[in-house]
Amino acid sequence: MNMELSRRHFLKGAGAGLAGTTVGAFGFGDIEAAYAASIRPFKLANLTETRNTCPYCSVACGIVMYSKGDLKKGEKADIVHIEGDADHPTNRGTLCPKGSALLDFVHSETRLKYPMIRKPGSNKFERATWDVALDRIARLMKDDRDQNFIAKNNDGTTVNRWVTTGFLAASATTNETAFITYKAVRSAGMLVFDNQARV
Amino acid sequence: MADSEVAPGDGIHPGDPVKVDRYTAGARINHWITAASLVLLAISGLALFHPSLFFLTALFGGGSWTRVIHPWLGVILFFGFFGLFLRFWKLNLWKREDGTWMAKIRDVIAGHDENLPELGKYNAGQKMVFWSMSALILVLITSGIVIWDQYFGPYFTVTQKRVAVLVHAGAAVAAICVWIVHVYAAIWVRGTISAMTRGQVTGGWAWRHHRKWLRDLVTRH
Amino acid sequence: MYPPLPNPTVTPSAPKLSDKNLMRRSASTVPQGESMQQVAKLIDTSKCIGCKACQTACLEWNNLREEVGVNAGSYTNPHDLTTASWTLMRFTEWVNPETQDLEWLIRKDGCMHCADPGCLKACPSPGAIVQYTNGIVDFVKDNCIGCGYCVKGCPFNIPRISKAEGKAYKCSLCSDRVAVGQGPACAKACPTQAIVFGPKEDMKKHAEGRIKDLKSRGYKNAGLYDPPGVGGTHVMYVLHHADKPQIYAGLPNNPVISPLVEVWKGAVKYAGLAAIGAVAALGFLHHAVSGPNRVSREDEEAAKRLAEGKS
Amino acid sequence: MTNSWTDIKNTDLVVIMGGNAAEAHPCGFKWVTEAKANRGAKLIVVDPRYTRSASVADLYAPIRQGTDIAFLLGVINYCIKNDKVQWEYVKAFTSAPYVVKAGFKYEDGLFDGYDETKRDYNRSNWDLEIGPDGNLVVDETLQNPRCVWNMMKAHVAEYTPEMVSRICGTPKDKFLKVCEMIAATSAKDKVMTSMYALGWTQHSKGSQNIRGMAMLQLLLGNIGVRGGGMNALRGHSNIQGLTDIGLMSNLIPGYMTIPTEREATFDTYMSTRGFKPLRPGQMSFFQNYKKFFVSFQKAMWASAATAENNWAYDYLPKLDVPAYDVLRAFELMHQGKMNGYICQGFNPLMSFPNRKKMTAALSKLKYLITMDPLETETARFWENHGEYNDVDPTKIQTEVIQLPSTCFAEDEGALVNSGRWLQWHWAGATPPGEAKLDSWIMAQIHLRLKALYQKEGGAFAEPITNLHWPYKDPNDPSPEELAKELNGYVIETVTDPNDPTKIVLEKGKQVVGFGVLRDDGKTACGNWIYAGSFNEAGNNMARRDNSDVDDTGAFSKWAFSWPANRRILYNRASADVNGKAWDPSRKLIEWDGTKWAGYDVPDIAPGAKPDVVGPFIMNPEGTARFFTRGLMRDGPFPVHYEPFESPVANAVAPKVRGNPAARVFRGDMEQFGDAKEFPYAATSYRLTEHFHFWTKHVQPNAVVQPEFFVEISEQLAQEKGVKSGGWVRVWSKRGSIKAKAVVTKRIVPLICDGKPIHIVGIPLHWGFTGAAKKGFGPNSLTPYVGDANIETPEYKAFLVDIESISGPVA
Repeated sequence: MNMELSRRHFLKGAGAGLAGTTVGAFGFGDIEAAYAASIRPFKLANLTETRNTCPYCSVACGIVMYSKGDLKKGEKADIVHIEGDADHPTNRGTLCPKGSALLDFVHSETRLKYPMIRKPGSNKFERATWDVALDRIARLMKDDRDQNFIAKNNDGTTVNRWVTTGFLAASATTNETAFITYKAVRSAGMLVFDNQARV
Repeated sequence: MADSEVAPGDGIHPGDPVKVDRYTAGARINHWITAASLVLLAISGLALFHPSLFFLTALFGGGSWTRVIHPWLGVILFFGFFGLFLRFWKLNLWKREDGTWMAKIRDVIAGHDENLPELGKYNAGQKMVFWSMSALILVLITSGIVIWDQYFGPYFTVTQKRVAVLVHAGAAVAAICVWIVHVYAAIWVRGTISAMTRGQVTGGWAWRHHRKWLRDLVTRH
Repeated sequence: MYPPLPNPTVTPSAPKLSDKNLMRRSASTVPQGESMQQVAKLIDTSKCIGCKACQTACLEWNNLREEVGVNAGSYTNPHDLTTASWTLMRFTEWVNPETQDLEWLIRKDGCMHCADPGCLKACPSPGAIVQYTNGIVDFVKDNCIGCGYCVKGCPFNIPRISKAEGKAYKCSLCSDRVAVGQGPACAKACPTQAIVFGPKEDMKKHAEGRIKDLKSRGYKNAGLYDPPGVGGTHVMYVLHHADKPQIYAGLPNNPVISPLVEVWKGAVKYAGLAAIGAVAALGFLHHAVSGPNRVSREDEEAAKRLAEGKS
Repeated sequence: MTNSWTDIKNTDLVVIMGGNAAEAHPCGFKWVTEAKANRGAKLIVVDPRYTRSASVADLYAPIRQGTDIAFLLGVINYCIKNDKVQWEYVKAFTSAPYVVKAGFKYEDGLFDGYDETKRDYNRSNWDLEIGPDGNLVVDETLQNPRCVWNMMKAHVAEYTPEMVSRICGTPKDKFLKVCEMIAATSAKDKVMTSMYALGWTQHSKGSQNIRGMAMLQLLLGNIGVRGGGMNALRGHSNIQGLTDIGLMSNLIPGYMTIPTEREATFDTYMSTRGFKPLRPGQMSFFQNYKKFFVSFQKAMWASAATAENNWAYDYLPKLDVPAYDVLRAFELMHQGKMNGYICQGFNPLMSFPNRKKMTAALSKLKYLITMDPLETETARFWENHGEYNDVDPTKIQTEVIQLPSTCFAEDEGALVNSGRWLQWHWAGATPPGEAKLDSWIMAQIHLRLKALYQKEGGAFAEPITNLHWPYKDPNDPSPEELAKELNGYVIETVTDPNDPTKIVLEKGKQVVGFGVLRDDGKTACGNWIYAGSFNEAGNNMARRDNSDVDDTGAFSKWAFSWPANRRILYNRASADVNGKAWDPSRKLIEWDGTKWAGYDVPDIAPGAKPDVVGPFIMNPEGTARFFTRGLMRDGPFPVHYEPFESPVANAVAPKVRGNPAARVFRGDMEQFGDAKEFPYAATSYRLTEHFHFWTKHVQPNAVVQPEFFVEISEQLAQEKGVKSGGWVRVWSKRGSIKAKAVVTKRIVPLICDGKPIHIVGIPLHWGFTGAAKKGFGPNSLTPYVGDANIETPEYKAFLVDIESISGPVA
């Protein structure tokens, strides 16, 4: 992505240049001046910017994420602020009440951190390793598929379908995730396959 | 005696000079607690009243502490003064001679006590100090509560608080003035202060300023 | 569309707003600061969809934590401004008596940044409230003593006092953002640009255009809310019914600093000290002139006689 | 959306009906406010509730939920009666002049061929007359009583303003004002845009609601033009992408379809696709179907898909039913016919109708797997949360595996917005704990399943073991690798048939666009409509050049818009039969005598002569359809059907309940309530402060809308003794909920068929996890029935009763 390019064009485009100049001119104070007693030091100084897209509705507003640490440099990155991307043609830096609070989605107390398994009849989730969870899933799927796979229907037509396990695809994953999901699900012959388009 | 000018604890001791008990230890302690709180209130209040006096908040550990302490001092003053009120209200009731005394106010100011009527334990001036203080402290505690946001914030409207804050300031100024008069009188009329320190005054003092009271004391013995 | 506010930059820049730009300072005087362009936030109630983006953007930018409340039969949440909610969407369902049509009036409440700030006038603590020459009125936490005088001084009932901290809070117009050449978080976020931020003059011009549009749509009383009673404000409203601000959740028709507060912080302040001084002076004067009132030997004798006359 | 968010600024009239853009899409709604502020555009909102959109509208008209078709056909009737028609457009670009097959008829709310036991139609008569030359029979004069125009005219005639008002409860004067404003856009230089969403889709006749408006827009000549179009405001950030990529039971990426078991062979499969043109000289786009299909199969199975095995046709499962949509899935689950279910995101327990049925169904599963960045009610459906989830864990034998996935901030890739823009985003945060990318999780599931099959063998393992898996790190395919697969690439160098030395496509290169895809197995393409998104020019989805020539709102250099970076679909229709723009100020593309050119990528062959080739090339007729032939299960024209749960009888077809062609499972019909028992018309909706069931986990959103509530009119509140802010109980035949009451002027009783109908509004967003107060959702009450064509549940119109209670709930 080329931030400079987008900025420059926007000056042509929506006249953000005006904004640039006028807004920039709000303070005429001595450039050397220290912060006034009342004013917090600007909290985004020296952070890393990353362009992203709001994960909620399909307006797909551009957002800028500000993080401590740079993922591209292989560092641990922790988001400290998110706001609308003024360079984005659709939202022009604006965000709705959900988008404006994205930071607390990223840091939500109910974010999931570990694989959990709830045994039949149990009243609690128990933490599991990824290996245990994934192997268990593969096993459950294969056993069901092998038992209930329909190769031919009653008329002897080859149908190769598996309809005793279903898959509900997400609505906020990327196209790339969607495609690898499609490959994995379809190749198994699954037909009970749907997404959130309807609700 | 119903109209006796003598309060419990008042007494007379012959000798040279004659000594007269004017205030009991209890009364004196009560007075000084009240006095102290009043002084502190005045200082903390003035500190928040006028920017030029804000530096006084330093005495209380800064602005926030001043804001926290001031109302509590008010509570102490209120109960303190209430104690004094119970002790002194009776002898501060207005009497005929008080009018005469007022009429001769020029002699009062000039110090010509000989031209004044014989007075009981308190003269009209002292009575006015007493009653105005009673009134002012009542006003101050009431308006003070209205603007004591920490505990009573939700119970009053902003307008009520605005009135209260104005009244509070006015009453405080008045109270301070009365207080000055009170203190000055005590200094100007020599021999008075011992009444609140040792609890005694000389017979001469009583003869000069409160002869009626002195006579009652004598006749009581 | 109105030029969008730029993205914040991460490259450190010297603040453009400093103590050199102070215009007023509570309970103290400051040299007239270097002048700056007057700024203003324009809130167009006719464009506002009440989405509350301004509220969440404010909470996030200022690291505020409001508590989760309850529904009290209205969309206004929280139910009032608090020490954590510096801005609040107030919803009013109003039936226009002329058209009999329902109008859902939604007003973003918050500090108006008065040119003549009642909070600053009332504040007893030097430097607890400051006003910059660009119009921003800001609270300085470190100097605040939490006395609540600002609440009494404010004609719009905006400041809120934290019982826990004993400090006053309100919208700072994102002074930290403005200091580095950006606009307030709420203005940046506002989806429909019902909130725009810029030089006050530009805002007034922009408002004219909006008012023209509204009049063309039949809002004959559309107008700008920039109340002269407080010297104008640096947060202004475009109202479809500028003739009756009151219907917008009690926006004052013509706000002024309460006369009570004016007297308290004016006359009384000076008269009071004068009175005290005068009484004290009289005392000294009187003492100097008529000297102390002493008990004479004769008085003592007389007292002695009176006492012995009995025994 | 046929157009884009930024294009809305070009409109003269916005009609928000079947949606609530200001509330659900605030930043997109910005372009409505821009159109209003800059070009004096007007905004009309038609909704059962006075919404946030209505609060900034020039005209608000109330309507009873589930009566949109009556309203829309009423407007069409008004336009025809008052000759408010863009005639040139209608005659040249629509099916108006075609003649309908003899035998087709409509009466008493039913079309011919209805079978009540099947709740389905025999649609053989629903078609157009085809002449001996294989082309359609056309009557340019529109005199033939059986031409589509006259059939439509007759069909809508009964929807008079009086009838509309009687059915919809919309005051007649308000309805006529709406008609007037809409009809004005029949002028060539006036356009209207339609913004809709779930308010139209979530009905048992959802597809026909949208048809109604599409027909109106065609009548007015507003399709294919700047500031016009049919703009479906998609709900989720990438639901458009997931649909494009065909993550549905019956789809193959790019809107190709999964074979049914009646299509035993590849040839029978192809015979019903790849339509031939029905007009002389017309181009029919889907003649390319085989190229897209074969390229897809190659992308899936590479060398295992050969001409010999019909490109691995048998690797694809064959459908025995029209679709395994979610309603069917949970019905099967409820019948105990399913063992496993995998939820990648999503929250069925709160999202699907009849929550009791959901809980029962999930409890019958052997295993449930969830992947989500956040807690969901579904993952904890077995956990007791008092009355909010009153279950006994010991009685639920379902094994649940909950996998923590990453959120937007931590992953990279493309999302497709409502305007079909594929926009790339970059990761900027480290995932919390052990959370993993969904792509990694899916790779792991596939690889481990594959390993088991390789080790143990088992049922038809080939499609799994042969699945093309060309990734540098097989365990963790990168977004670029997958994006390149979706775009398509050349497997074998393709040379010019006439000159073998001339290389057309070089092996290993990314295809430039879908135009070069081949049906001989030499190209592979994951999704033909995405071809061009990541070609040799690089990742076009990551383009950030926001310049916009002449401020048309196209932003053609920003990201990539499918298909072929086209910003406005059917844009050829923005010009008249001679290829000149209807409105010069809205020029999109024009015919310069030899080719089409302009601001947008032409939605037609660049050299296609304007007077020969029709603009709607996805149809073999090349024109847009007022009459859908046999494509829709419930009729070629929309008909007003009441919701299955309606407070009144159907005024135009008293005998018909609900949509006669809508699927109702055994037992569910008995679960429908009637107006005697449940007198109030309820509807469900979203609030701007929240997004589905996600933001209740986001503290600031929980703050600005903390607690579940229902909205009722002051009149109903009075009748029921309900106080605003007090507690109420609302129940339907299927369940009961408790909520705070918001008593409002924004909802008023509507007079339908002479009696007042009270509306109860029930927002969703609350549950028993997250930062907000615990609460219920409308799905505890909603009926288990979907749209006749695409099975979207009927969430917008159902019956309830309500009473005041002391509360509060535990």
